[in-house]
Amino acid sequence: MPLLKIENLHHTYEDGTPALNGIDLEIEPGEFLAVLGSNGSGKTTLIKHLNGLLRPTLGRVLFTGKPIESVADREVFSRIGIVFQDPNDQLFASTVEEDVAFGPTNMGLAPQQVKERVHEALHRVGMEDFARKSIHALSHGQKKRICVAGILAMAPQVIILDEPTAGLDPMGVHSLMHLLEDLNKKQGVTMIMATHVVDLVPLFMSKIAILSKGRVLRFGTPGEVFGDAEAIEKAKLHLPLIAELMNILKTRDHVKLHHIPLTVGEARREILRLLSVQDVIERV
Amino acid sequence: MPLLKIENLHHTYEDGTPALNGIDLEIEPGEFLAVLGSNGSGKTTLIKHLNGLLRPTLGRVLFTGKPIESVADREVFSRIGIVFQDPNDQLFASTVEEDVAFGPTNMGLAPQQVKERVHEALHRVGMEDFARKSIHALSHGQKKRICVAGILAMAPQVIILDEPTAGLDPMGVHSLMHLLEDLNKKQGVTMIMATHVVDLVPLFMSKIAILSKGRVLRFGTPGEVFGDAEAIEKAKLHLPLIAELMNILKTRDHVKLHHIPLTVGEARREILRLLSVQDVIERV
Amino acid sequence: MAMSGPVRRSLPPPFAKGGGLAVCFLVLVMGVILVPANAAAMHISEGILPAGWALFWFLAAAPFVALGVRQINRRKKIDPMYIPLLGIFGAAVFVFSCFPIPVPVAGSTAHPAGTGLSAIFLGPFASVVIAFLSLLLQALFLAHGGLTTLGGNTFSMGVVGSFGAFGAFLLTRRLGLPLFWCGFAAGVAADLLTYLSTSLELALALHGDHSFWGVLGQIYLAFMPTQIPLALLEGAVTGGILVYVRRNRPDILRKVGLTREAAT
Amino acid sequence: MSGAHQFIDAQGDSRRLLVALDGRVKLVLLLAALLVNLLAGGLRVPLLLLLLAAVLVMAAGVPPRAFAKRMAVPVLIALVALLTQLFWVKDGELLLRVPLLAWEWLITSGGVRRGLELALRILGGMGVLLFFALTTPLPELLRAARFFRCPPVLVELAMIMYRYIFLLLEEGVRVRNAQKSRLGYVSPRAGLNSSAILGGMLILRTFDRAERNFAAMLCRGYRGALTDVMTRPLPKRDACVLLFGLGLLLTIFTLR
Ligand SMILES: Nc1ncnc2c1ncn2[C@@H]1O[C@H](COP(=O)(O)OP(=O)(O)OP(=O)(O)O)[C@@H](O)[C@H]1O
Ligand SMILES: Nc1ncnc2c1ncn2[C@@H]1O[C@H](COP(=O)(O)OP(=O)(O)OP(=O)(O)O)[C@@H](O)[C@H]1O
Ligand SMILES: [Mg+2]
Ligand SMILES: [Mg+2]
Repeated sequence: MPLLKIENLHHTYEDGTPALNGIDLEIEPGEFLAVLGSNGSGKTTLIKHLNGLLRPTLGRVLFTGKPIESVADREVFSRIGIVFQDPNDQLFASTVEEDVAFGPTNMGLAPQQVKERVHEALHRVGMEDFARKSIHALSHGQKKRICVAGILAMAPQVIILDEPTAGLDPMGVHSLMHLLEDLNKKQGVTMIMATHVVDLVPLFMSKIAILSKGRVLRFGTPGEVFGDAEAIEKAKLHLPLIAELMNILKTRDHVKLHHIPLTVGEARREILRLLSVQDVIERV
Repeated sequence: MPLLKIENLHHTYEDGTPALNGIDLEIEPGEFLAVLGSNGSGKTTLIKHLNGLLRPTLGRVLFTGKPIESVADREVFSRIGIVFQDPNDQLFASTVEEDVAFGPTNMGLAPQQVKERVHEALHRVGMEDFARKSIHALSHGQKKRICVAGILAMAPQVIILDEPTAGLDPMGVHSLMHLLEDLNKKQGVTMIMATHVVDLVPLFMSKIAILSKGRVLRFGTPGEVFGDAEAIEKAKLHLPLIAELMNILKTRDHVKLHHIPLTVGEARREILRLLSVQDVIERV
Repeated sequence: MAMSGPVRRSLPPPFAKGGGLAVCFLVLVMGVILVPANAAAMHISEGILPAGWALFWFLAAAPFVALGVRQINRRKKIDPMYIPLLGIFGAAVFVFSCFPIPVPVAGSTAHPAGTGLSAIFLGPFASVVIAFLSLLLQALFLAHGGLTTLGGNTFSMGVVGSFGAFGAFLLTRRLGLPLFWCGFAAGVAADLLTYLSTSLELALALHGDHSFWGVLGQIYLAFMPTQIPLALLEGAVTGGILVYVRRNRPDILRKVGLTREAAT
Repeated sequence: MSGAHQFIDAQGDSRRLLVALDGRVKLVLLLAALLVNLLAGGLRVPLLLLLLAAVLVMAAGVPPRAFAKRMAVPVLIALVALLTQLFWVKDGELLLRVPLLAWEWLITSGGVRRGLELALRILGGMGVLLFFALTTPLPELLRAARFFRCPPVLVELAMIMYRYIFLLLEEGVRVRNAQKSRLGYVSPRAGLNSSAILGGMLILRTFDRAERNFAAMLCRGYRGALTDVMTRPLPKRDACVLLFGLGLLLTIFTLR
């Protein structure tokens, strides 16, 4: 049974904007799903349906087979953690420590345990030195990290992140992505992440859904989806930079590539293969 | 005379955080400067000094040779436009149109002119269909575009952008960057842009300043700065992806590269050069 | 002033609409800034009411607060978003009534009450609770007003202010006046009634050997020059906000159950 | 930007005993002190309380200037109160006749006594209150309130309000800065227009942000009890402080 099943989901905002126009998706336990799409394509709106913050205009969302509005709030919120797009929407306590402790405290953990979790979570996002700092005195990227820490501290089974990497420095992006990968691979946490950074996707995600105008345009593995240049174009995305380079080499310069590599590692192997042919020739 | 000159700038926040610890920088008219740095390195704090929103604890900022606090507000704010990092810090009117019209109206333009400018600015960021929409009903990326439009409509001589591309879709990033490049090249607008997207820098910027812990770690052209892998590492950045690939090929695999290409175009040429050597051999 | 410095810098002006209003408003702000004792104690200060009167006003205000709490509890169960709604109006009342204008007689200060707004949006009972809490927070964190005088202040600003404003609003709606004027009436009523009852409380407690009525009259006279313009201003601001909200965010009016008002 | 947060948060050094003290103890002592102040009568008790408050404020690590400046207003109010009593109380022997235009103002010893009493009562009470305000963080206080069976919804609301006051002030500062950077206050006319927009938008923006924030709280398991009931036993140190404090207040009361 899929963990989350979205059936014919429509959402029209009060002012008449049709933000979602029939989304069908199934998310299996343990998956790492990337939701890609241009600005205004409906990613945030979709995500807000996944824990019941918004109610569908039509269609429904099933969580472990049951309509999500019929599952107790307490269960939904403790099993699904959401990192919002705008950190100012998410942080509300006055200090970092208090904010991160909020979720675990509400889960009824003992103070000592809460403390440990807070420490652990802050450590994981590289913010342990900021525990006592006021939230309003953090930089934007620092706030985003605290948002993630607040969810990590609750140890949910599903983590949904709305552009968690926007505004993080490159090192922060990498350590966050590795952290998420770890959680996903080792602890089986299901991950759903809306993002614009196509370069990350092939490195970490197992599935991609491309949204466009409130519909799912493509759904599949990175290889499948990025193979479809037309869909990518249509969704106002572009190929990962490496793929772009290799694609140009292949299509314009007729370099003989077996496939289009998506990551630095793959590209390196491919280029070496090409060059080693050369080496061989040279040696001959 | 540099357009903006920053001399020994220090800023310590009220809670004692030393955010800037002696910045010296000179920004020439017509330059396109990238400010890179990890989260919390002081980019936003620096930018807020450049139009006098924050006052230095020590040191000073000169605008066309005069201390910025001695220049009339009207002149500073009409000649220097700032796009804030968080769109909610920037947008305050109730509809898109009203917000974009705010600056030009205050400049004393005639209503007709204001209207034209608003239309033009919205067109440039691809949001002309949203003129009448409420600000609070926009998606995050849409808000970011409106922020840029609000500044474009004022046609300032210096545009300072604090991570304008964070949260934009890839197509949006490219069109924004080309728009900024156009303004910079054709109309001579001086650009200062804080960003984390190292991949963009070599394509568009003429100068880079890397901040770390409130100090300028490196200042120079992209070629110079990205040549210094140690500084990049220290500032928690990484090389542009293409540069990373080529760097690995060069250092680990001992592929004979003349230099490290930073962009797709450069890399393509370099790879073709390597392969054509092979082609030549093959043909031989 | 270490404390009032930040207040002055950071307190946003209250809510105004239109140019004329903004003028009044700037005058008000200038006034506040120019008066040396700008972060003056609000309401009746700690220590002014003798124990007997303090207790009396606590008893007088208690039933209203209790009823308000009951009502809030009930609505909260139906609509979880009711709490943030209350919170935001509470914050508004708090900030609103942070613009004190010292009155040279009677050891109290004049200031806008803000309860007109909360009474319209939340109803009088919830508004009493909101006023009670913002007075409490002001006493505890700004040392404005006082704890033993909390009962007295709640009675005048919360009970009399809210019910007066709500009554005025209902009445003017009945009469079919435009939304702005209904808000205006509510604001004026909230403000004036609050001060009438504050003066009453002061006169009852402090009149000494003078006749109660004489003292009451003197206090009214002292409040008059600041309070009348202030009441008009508060009325205008309250009306302005109502209209502004209707124009820009009718959904908020709908949310708080003023739907029919929004339609007119 | 952070001015909003400084004006209302506790000022003292959080490591010192007087600031870190259990909220329940503080609340009890505060109420006891205010009652003593109100009931004692005379001049000596309020004066002692005022001195005590001043000393304690210093001991808590609050800059003396902060205390002195915030006491300025109560002093003003106390003076005014003193004056009114000189007017309104005619008791005891006549001390002074002050000619006031066509009329004569009689100052009596009873008036002076009552006036001084009232003035000192105000100063004593405000001093104690200010000490409390300057050294107690709100969450601590709310936990204490829950312990004393305050209705949970009131505690919850107080906490939310407290938070939203900052939101409101923060939004105000943000909007003002945004307007300023786009020539919002360069001319009186622009200033007027900007203030009007600021005023109008402020409540709407704060409302939206408050709603989104609250949704985020719900997502993290918030169920209305922002502060758990404080069940932990009173630490010995705090119990001692409580006993000592009550003893001190009793002593002061008997000195009247
Ligand atoms: N509260 C709202 N009221 C009305 N329309 C809205 C509201 N929120 C979003 N919309 C509209 O719905 C559409 C989808 O918005 P959504 O926020 O889901 O986009 P998104 O994919 O998250 O975009 P981004 O990448 O910019 O974050 C957009 O056109 C937006 O303008
Ligand atoms: N209002 C404030 N009060 C106190 N400290 C602050 C405040 N604003 C920022 N800081 C601190 O100053 C340092 C620099 O912050 P700044 O916002 O300039 O960083 P930044 O380079 O813009 O980071 P980011 O990439 O995350 O936006 C950070 O350590 C931050 O915590
Ligand atoms: Mg979004
Ligand atoms: Mg920043």
